[in-house]
Parts: sequence; C-alpha cells; structure tokens
Amino acid sequence: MSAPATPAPVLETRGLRRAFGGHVVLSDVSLTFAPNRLSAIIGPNGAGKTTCFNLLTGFLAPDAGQILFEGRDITALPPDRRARLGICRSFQVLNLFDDYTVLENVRVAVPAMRRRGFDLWTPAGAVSEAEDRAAAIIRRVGLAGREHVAARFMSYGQRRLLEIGVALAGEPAVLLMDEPTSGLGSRPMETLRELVQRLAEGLTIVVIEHDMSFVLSLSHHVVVLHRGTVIAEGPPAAIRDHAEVREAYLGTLRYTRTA
Amino acid sequence: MPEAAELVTHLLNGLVLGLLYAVVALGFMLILGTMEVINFSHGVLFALGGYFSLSLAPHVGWWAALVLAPLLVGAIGLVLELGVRRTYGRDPLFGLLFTFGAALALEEVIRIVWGARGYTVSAPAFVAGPFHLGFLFYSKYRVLVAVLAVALLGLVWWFLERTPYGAIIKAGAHDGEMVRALGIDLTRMRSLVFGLGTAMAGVAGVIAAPMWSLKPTVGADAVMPAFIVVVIGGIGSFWGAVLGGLMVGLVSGLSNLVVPRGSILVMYLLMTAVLLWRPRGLLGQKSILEL
Amino acid sequence: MDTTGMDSTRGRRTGKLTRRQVLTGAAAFGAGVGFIGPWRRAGAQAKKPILIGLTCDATGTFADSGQADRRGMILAIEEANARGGVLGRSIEPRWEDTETDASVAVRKAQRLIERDRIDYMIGALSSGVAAPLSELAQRHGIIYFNSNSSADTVTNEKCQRVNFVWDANNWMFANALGPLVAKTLGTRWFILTHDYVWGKNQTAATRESAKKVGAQEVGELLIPQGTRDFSSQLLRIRSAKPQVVMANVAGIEQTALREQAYEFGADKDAAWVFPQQDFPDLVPLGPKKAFGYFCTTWHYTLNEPGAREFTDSFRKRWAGAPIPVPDNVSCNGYLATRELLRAIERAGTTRNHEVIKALEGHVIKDTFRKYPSTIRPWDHLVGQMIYLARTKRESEMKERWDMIEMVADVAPELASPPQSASKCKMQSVAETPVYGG
Amino acid sequence: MNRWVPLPMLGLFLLAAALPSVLWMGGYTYLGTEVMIWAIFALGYNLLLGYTGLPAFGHGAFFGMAGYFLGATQKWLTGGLWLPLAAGVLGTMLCGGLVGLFVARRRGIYFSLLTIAFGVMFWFLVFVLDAWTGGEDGLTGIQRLSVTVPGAGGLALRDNVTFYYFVYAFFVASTIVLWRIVNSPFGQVIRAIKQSETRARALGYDTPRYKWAVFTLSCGFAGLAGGLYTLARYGAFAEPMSLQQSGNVVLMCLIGGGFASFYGPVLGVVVFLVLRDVLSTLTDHWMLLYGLLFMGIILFLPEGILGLIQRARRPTRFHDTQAAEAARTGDTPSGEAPGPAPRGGG
Repeated sequence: MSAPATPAPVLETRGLRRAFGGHVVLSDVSLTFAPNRLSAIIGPNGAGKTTCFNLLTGFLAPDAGQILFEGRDITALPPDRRARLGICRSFQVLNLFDDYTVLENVRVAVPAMRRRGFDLWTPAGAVSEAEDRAAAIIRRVGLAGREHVAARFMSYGQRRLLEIGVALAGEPAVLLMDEPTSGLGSRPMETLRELVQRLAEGLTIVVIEHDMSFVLSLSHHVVVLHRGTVIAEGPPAAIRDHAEVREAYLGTLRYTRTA
Repeated sequence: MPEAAELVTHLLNGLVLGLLYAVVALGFMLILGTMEVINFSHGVLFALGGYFSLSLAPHVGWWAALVLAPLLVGAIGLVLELGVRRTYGRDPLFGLLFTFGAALALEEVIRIVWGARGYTVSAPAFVAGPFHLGFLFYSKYRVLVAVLAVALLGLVWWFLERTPYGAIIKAGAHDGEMVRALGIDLTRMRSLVFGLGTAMAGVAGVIAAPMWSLKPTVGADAVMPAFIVVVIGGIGSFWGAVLGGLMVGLVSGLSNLVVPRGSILVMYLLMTAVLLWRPRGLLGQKSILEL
Repeated sequence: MDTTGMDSTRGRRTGKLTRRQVLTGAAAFGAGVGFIGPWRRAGAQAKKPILIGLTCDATGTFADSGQADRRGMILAIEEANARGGVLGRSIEPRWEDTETDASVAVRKAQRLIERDRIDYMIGALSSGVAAPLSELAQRHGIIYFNSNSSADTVTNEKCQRVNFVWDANNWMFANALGPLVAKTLGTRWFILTHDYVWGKNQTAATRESAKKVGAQEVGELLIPQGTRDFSSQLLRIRSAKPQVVMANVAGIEQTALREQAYEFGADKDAAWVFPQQDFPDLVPLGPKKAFGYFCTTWHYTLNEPGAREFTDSFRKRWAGAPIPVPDNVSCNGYLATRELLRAIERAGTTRNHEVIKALEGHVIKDTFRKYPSTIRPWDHLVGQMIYLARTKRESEMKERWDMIEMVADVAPELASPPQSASKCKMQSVAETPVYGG
Repeated sequence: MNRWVPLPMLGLFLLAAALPSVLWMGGYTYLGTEVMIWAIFALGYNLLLGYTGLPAFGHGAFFGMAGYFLGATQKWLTGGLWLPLAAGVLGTMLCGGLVGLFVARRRGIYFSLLTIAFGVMFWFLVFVLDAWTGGEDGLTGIQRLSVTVPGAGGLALRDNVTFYYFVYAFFVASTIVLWRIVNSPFGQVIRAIKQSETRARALGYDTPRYKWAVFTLSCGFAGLAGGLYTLARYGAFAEPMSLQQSGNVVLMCLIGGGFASFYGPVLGVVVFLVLRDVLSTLTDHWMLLYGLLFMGIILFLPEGILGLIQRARRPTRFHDTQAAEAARTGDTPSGEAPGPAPRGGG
C-alpha cells in the first residue's frame, strides 16, 4: 500500500476484492487519488480496470474492502448517491441519451436540474441556471453550435466529447473517464487531449487508458493493474521502464494481435 | 377418518396440479429465457392441445392423440415464431403484444371450430374411475397425469443439461454474439425452442383436459399460474420452475380445503410474499431483464 | 358445433341492417358529421317497423342457452310478421351478443337503445346480466323482458317497473322440490352451493323449504366458479352419507360435476337433485351421465294443448340448429316475445305506460302446459307451474332430445312465492320515463 | 411551444367541443364520451409506456378498480359525486403506489410479467370480495347526480350531452396537465430513463423512485378515467380489469403512435373504439379480426399512425435512427426500449 504524503486523497480504496462466479477480477486493490491530479489506470484487457470503475461508482458492490470519498466510507452507497456526492463518470461504451439534443443531454445532467427532478409543472427549458450551465459546458467541450442536434446524429468523435461533457455537467469533485480516446481518429484525439489537459488543471481526474502516449504525456500518477492486482504505481517516468509492466504489456500486445 | 382422507386428497391434487403447472411454466420459461418474449399465446395453445385431443382421440386413440396434438400445437408455435421473429432485438413489448394478438385470434378460432360452449372430456377408459385405498379413493387418471408430467420434466431436464442447446439456453441465449461464436444457427435454435415450448403447452393441455374440462378460455386457468410460477421460481431456473410449480400447486390445493373461493388468490399472495423476500424469485439469478 | 352460425342466413339479414347504419354512422363519426344515419331513418317514417332488441349470449357460460332463447324469440317475431305485424307495423329484431358479461351487455344494450333506437328489449340468462340491463331499461323507460334468468333478486330487491321476469325463480324451484324430495327421496340433505349470486340465492331458498318440510341439512360445500376438480367434494359427500344431494350448481360446472360424480360412482351414493336445470346443459352429457332429479318449466315432449303445434313449427324453422327442438329456454323466449306483441295489440299503442298496464295482471292461457300463467302486478314475476323431472333411460328415449320425463307437477299458486314475501319496491308507472308511441 | 395549450391541442379541444352538436343523434354522444374517457386513460398510461419505456401490462386493473372505490364511497360512505370521484382517483393511486414498490426496480418484460401478475390479482380480488364489488353482477345502481357548477348552476349529468361536457372538462384538464408534466424537468428525467437507465443513474437520479412516481401518477389518471367510465355506465364491472382490456390500452397507445407523439394515444383511442364498434357489428367473430389486426400492427406499423407520418416527413433521419438503434441494441441491456421517446413537442 502506497500512502503518499501529498494532501488528503479525494477518493481512496482499501483492499477491494471482487469476483464473478469463481473468477477473481480484482483482489486487494488499494488506491488513493490525490486532489487536482490526473491519475491513469492502465493494464491489459481483462486486468479489471472497468470493474474497478464500476466499484468506485457503485454499479458493482465489492466482495471485500472499502471505498472512501473525502475520508467518508461510501462502500454501501448506490450509484446515484455517489454521483450526487460528485463522483462523475464517462462510459467506455458510449452511453448517451440518443434522442436528446446535445443541449438536453447536458442539461439533464446539471445538478441544478436534478434538484428540480420532481418538478412536474415548470417547463424544463425555463430552469435558467441549468440552461446557462449547460451552455457553458457545451462551449467548454467545443460543441458550441451543435446544441440542437440530436446526439444520435453526431459523429463518433463529437459523441465522445459529449460523453465527457455530460460527465462534467455533474459538477464533479472527481471525474472518472473510461477510455475516453477509444476508437478516436488522430484529429478528434488532439481536441480531446487538449480538453483533458485543460480539465486537469483544478480537477481530480481518474482515467482508464490504453493509449500509452496519451497516458504518459498527461497523467501525474499512473496505476498498473494486471490480473486484478496493482503491479506498479508511481509517476509516468517511473512506470515507463518498469520491468513487470513491460512484461505485462508485451504480453498483452501479443495477445491482442493474435486475438 | 374422513378429515385425514380429505387432507391427503387435497395434498395429492395439489401435487398433480403443481407438476402440471411446472410443465406449462417450463415451456413458457424456455421461450421467455431464450427469446425474451412473454408468450401470451401459451394459454390458448394449451387449450388447443386439449381441443385437438378431444377431436383426435375418438379416431386415433388417446395415446396417439397425446403425441399428435402437441405436435400440431408445436407446428402452430413454429408458424407464430415466424411473426415473433420480427420483434427480436426491438422493444420486448412487441413480442408480448404479438403473441397477445395471436392469443385473441386463436381463442376465437376455437370458438368458430368447436363452438363457444364448454366440453367435458372423459378420461381414457384404462384409467377411468378411482383407486380405492381403504379410507380414501383417488382418481387413477390423476396418477397417470403425475407420471406423465414427471416424465416430461425429466425430458426437459435432459435437454437442458445434456445437449449443447441446453447449455446455450442456460448461458442466456439472448446474447446472439455468443451463440454464433459457439457456431450455432441462432434462427434455427430460436424456432426450435419456440416449437418445443409451445408443444409442452400442448401436452399439458391434452393431459389437463379430462380434469379441467374444455372451454375457449381454459388457457387462462393454466397460463396465469405459469406466470406466477416463473416469478416465484425465478427466470431461467429449471428447478425454480419445478419448485415454484409444486409450491403454487400445493398452496392452491390446500387452500381449497380451507378457503375454497380464495384458492386462486392465494397463489398471488404467495407470489407477493416471495417477491418481498427474494425480489428475483427463489432460484432466480440476477437477470438481464432487470436493472 | 358452432352455436352462433346455426341460423346464419337470418342472423346475417337482421345483422346487415344494423351494420349499414353503424357503418355510415361510424364513418360519419370519424369524419365528424353524424346526420346521415338519422336522416335515412326519417325517410322511412311512413311504416316504421317496431324494433325489438334481443340481448342473447352467444359467448360464455350461457352461450348455448342464449341461442336457444333467441331461436324462440325469432320464431315468435316471424309468426307475428306472417300475420301482418302488430298495429300494422312489421317487427324487426336487432340481436347483440351479450357474452354472458354484465359490462359487455350494458355497452351493447346502450348501443341498441341510443343508436338503433329499439322500442323493446328481450333476453337474459345470467342474473348478472339481467340486473344491470333492467336498470338501464328503467332509466330509459324501455320495457325489458327477462326471459330466462331465475335469480330471486330480479323480482325482489332489484325489481323494476319496466322489467318482467318470465322464468320461474330460485324460490319457486326450491319450494316446488321440497315436499316431493322429502317425501320420495329422503330428508337427509347435503347442499352444494355454486359460489355466486344465483347459487347463494338457490341455497337460501333450499334451506327455507328444508325447514318447511322438516328436512335436515347434513352438510354444505361451496363450489367456487371455475372448479373443475370435484374429487374432494365428492369425498365429503360420501362421508356425510346423505340421502339427497341438493346440487345448486349451474353451467359448465354442473356438467363437469356430473361427469366426475359418474366417474367416481358417486351418483349411486345418494339421490342427486339439480333444482334448476336448463335443457341445453343436459344435452352434452347424454342420458347416462345426466343422472338425477331436477326442476324444469317445460319440455317439447309434454302432451298439453298447443305444445305439439309449437314444437312442429319450431322444428321446421330450426331444423339445422344444434338443439332442433324447443326446450324450457326457447319456450320462455317464445312466450315472452309473443306476449309482448299481444300486449301491444291490446294496448293499441307502443307507448310504454299503456303496454305496461296491458301486461300487469294479464293471465296467459295458452302456455303449452297444464296451468295458465299470470303476470303478477306487484313484482312482475310470471307466476307459473313447475315440473319435477328426471332423465329417461336410453331405452325409453324416442330420440336424442327426448331425455326428460316429468314425474310430478306443482300448480302455479303452490309454486309461486306469496305476495307477502315480496321484497319488491317498484317505481310507479308515472315515475317511469315515457318511451315510444 | 406554447406553455399552456399548443396549437394542435387547441384544435383537438375545439373538435371535441363541437362533436355533440354535429352528432346530435344520441348514439354517438355516448361513443364520444367513451373516447374522451379512454383518451385520459391512454394519455396517462403513455406516460409509463411511451415516455418512461415501462411496458406495464396490467393497467386495466387500475382503470377498473377506480369504479369500485367510487361506487363504494357513493353507496356506503359519503354519497354525492365529487368525493366518490376523488376516492376513485386516490384509492387507485394508493394501490398503484403499493404495486409500484414491487415493480419500480424492474424493467423490460420482467416489469411486464410482474404488472400482469398484479393486474390479474386485482381482477380475482373483485370476485372474492363480491360482498363489496357485486362479483360478476357488477356494482350497479351508481348515480350520476347533478353537479352545481359555479356560474353554470346545476347540471343534470343524467343527460348524455351534459355528461359529455362534464367528461370533456376533465379531458381538457388532464391533457393540459399531462402536457406540462412531459415538458417539465420530471418529464425530461423519465424520458432520459427510457433512453438509458444506467446513465440516468450515473447522473445522480434515483431512477427507481422516478419509476415509482410515474407508475403511481399514471395510476392516478387511470383512476380518474375509470371513475368517469363508471359514471358513464352507472355501474362498476370487472371486465375493464381483465387482461384483454389491459392489452387494449397498450394497443391504443401503439396504433396512434404513443412512442412517437404526445397525441398518439388520443388518435389510437379514436381509431380503436370506432373500429371495435364497426367490427363487432360486422361479424359475430370480430375477436378474430381484432387479434389479427393486433398482430398486423405489431409487424407492420410498430410506430403507429403518427409515427408513420413522422417517418414520411423525414425519411433520412429515420434511416439514421434505425442505424443508431441497430448499433445500440448490441451494447445496451436488452431490458431497454429502443425507439424514440415521444418528444414533448408532439
């Protein structure tokens, strides 16, 4: 267990364990995510990265271990409660409201709107603070001008950006991004990199990534998962030439090729 | 002493009923689990099984009818599946509604062919009349029903446990990718399962007819308990269906002794109780059909 | 086997007229203009036919009886038309399938009244259907003949000024049976009660007459609707060792009960009595399984004045029907319709108030049975005689329908409930909205 | 979008208001009344089916039970008209709320299965409690008492045309309220839930609570419609609670295009009731035609009439939609309902 001297962690896990049927996906995973830093979780397919996210966000319950948010135990909280605490996530498999326009997608994610969730009378468009906040987010992720296009009619790259925009709209205390770059061409990749870079200033971010260059250039802290255990963590530089990681990765590369 | 005799009779009735329900429920669940289609026509197909045997038995004999009627019903099932097919991968409501429409249409067909009145069906001669066991007497036919039902359940168990199809159905065949990965023709498998499931309704209909008599709506008496059995037992679990069937059968059988008129309602109370205790049913795993 | 298609030609013809109007009407409704329909009617003002709505089941528990009922009515109407109609106007039936379902019946009757503008309404088997229909009729002031439902309530608590009840009721059957059963069959009675309104009424009446004749009740069992499995009930009966089983069970349950009792040999355990027996329920059983004694109001084999002629014309008209002979049900349908038309003749108008007056207290002499019947003014029950009957042995039967043998009869004054016992509080004629004429 | 009454709705209201004067011959006033009653029921139900994507299949039970609450209150408790009517709505919402507790965590056909089971349970309850419900005789003798409307004075509801406008008032009010609901933040949330319950959850929405609320709400409208239906027929009967009636309301929403438009259910109701009226006079075996029609619509007209019209209006986009759905069905949990939620804007 690495207990960094840096300020109290925003999000922390202690000895997380999760198995599906007989097959153990995560065992004794203890992680700490310091405020205002971008941490990356890397590792070969099936290492348990996404499972880890699902545990953090409450979509799965751990078999053992705890999850702490700002020092408070949230292991038992359902996903929506955690989201309301400010743990916001984006999904690896795009998960947008496809019939909704960009604006609607973001607006419904804004806490101001959520607080009005049981308001049956006011027209949704009239909740001005939500409207403004949504507009701001859309500008921030560079989708200005597309507000009124239905999500399903947008290009994949833009849907990726929207996915992040929706996560951002939740006013995250910590933002979890599951493979934000997956399936992106080089240009949208650049837009995204810049976006993430800007976000990283003043926001705690955890990102699952395959793209090593993306990880190494952006992250302050890297965690390597392999077969459900943390085999290494530390600053990017240290990770780059970590023997086990090499091993694991070359392993996977070979694996991914043949698959 | 009569009281004991009555209790025993009711227990036996409940048992027979339960086995019958289990058969209907399993056929229903095969389709539900594989295609995610609530087959509303299950009940009317059950009824058709009975009516077919009613018309066939005099000519070909009861045993032959027991085989032929389900085959006919299965055939109808296959035809239905051609329509149901078009709803796969769409809102599951469509499959439900399609079979619902089919149920209405087929029920009317029964009215046209056999008339709206009810028929009573006499048990085959070789099991007519009761056993006399000293203090109690019990219908021979019901015993036969129990035997047939058990045999049928065994057959299904074998199909699920000992054949590749079974493996896939249990693995949750809704995931088309995986099935194809296993190199199995999904379309073929689906129609097979649909045919099988409906044929089971047919068999149940044939063997139930002498006990329940026939009327165009008799299917409802069978399919609603089946729904409950599935909810109680848990979707996708063979033993769940058997267990659920027996529970529902026994409970309604025994309640017949205490509160005759409430006997139908009791099974719903049972369902509610089970749901409160285990929202997914007794043996149901977390299913893709829920959040 | 199709019970509704039997008189297709006729059914279709009468059907068609309604259809066209409703089609135009419905189309019109769709388009938002509805005056074509009424305009067509207005055109035919000259000799506007008298429309009679027939509310007969073709679906559900009483599908068979409902159609028997309807055959009687159609015959009566055709005979009237053959004589040149009533008050110079022809009679036109409008049939709706009431599906043995109160709610459906109300909806369809609603349509008959408000859209087809029928002048009178006839037909009912289930008391569940009869009661709401008579309420509906009373609201409009339409005279309604309840031809074949025999629950006590419709002539007591639920009686209406426009409602006339043609079948004998629970009380009458039980009361007529009581003494005979006690004398000839025994006084240890076991009661089966069909668990719905009719069954409960019948059992109440059975108990009343049991008290009168000093019979002893050795047990009662409730038969829930939809019961198909009587093994445990039969067991109870056997262990209670009664002399008589009073089976207050109707419809398909009654048939199933007989089937199983026969199969279990329980028909030998005691004398079975089915206080109220509609012939159509007897037919599917056949002579062997249709064991037991029962009450009925009529059968075509009765050798009484008019019975032969009525039977002949009925057989001629309905040769193709599932039950090609008149029975207690179709006879009631026939008599009710015939008497309605006669009452209109007597009244000399179709206005409901006058027709009601012409009906109340009227004595019907040609009932095809031994004694005349009377339309009792205080509860609108048709006071009539009742036969106690049993099924013939196969050897005694001349044909498939010749199943019933009358063993005794009870005169109307003995069979009918006294006025003092009546719980009927009827609206006055004046309170009844004027209709027709 | 007009916040209160958008144009198409205004047109609808005007047409409905005009009908009795055109359909002056009695028979159709009653049909018209029934249409508006079912429209209230169907619009409320579509909140569940079309907007939240919850295929409830036992809703007839709630439509029907209202009548018994109303009848019982009028006959044995308070008498009068308004209190019984309110009792109908509240009683139904109460039962709906209880059932909701069981079904709110479910979706897709598992949701259907449970709603079916509970629906049938209530249906049987009617026959078991026949002391109160009158069993298969129905609870008859319910009265349409006159109502005193401030300004208009006393209205005799026994008169069919007066009653038509009585129902009309409720129809207009319900439609406006529902319109507000689907365009409110709440409406946004339930439509979001239909599109991706997981995402909605990840955004901090306690989705089961919302599903419970919609369920109870739609039961409220079912209760109102059911109460009016009971008054229309002077009695409460079990038949509206049967599975078939539950199926009917689903079909109504579907034919009209409840998935595609706010007005879908209304159109569906009109088509359905008029069709039933015609079919049932055409043949003794109309149920056959009706069943086949049912199957046909599922196969060839799944988005309903208005859906078809919309498709015709923008074919290309529809094409995309198809593609998007095809893509989606691969990765979304199958419980979810593809097919767009109807837009608030109709």
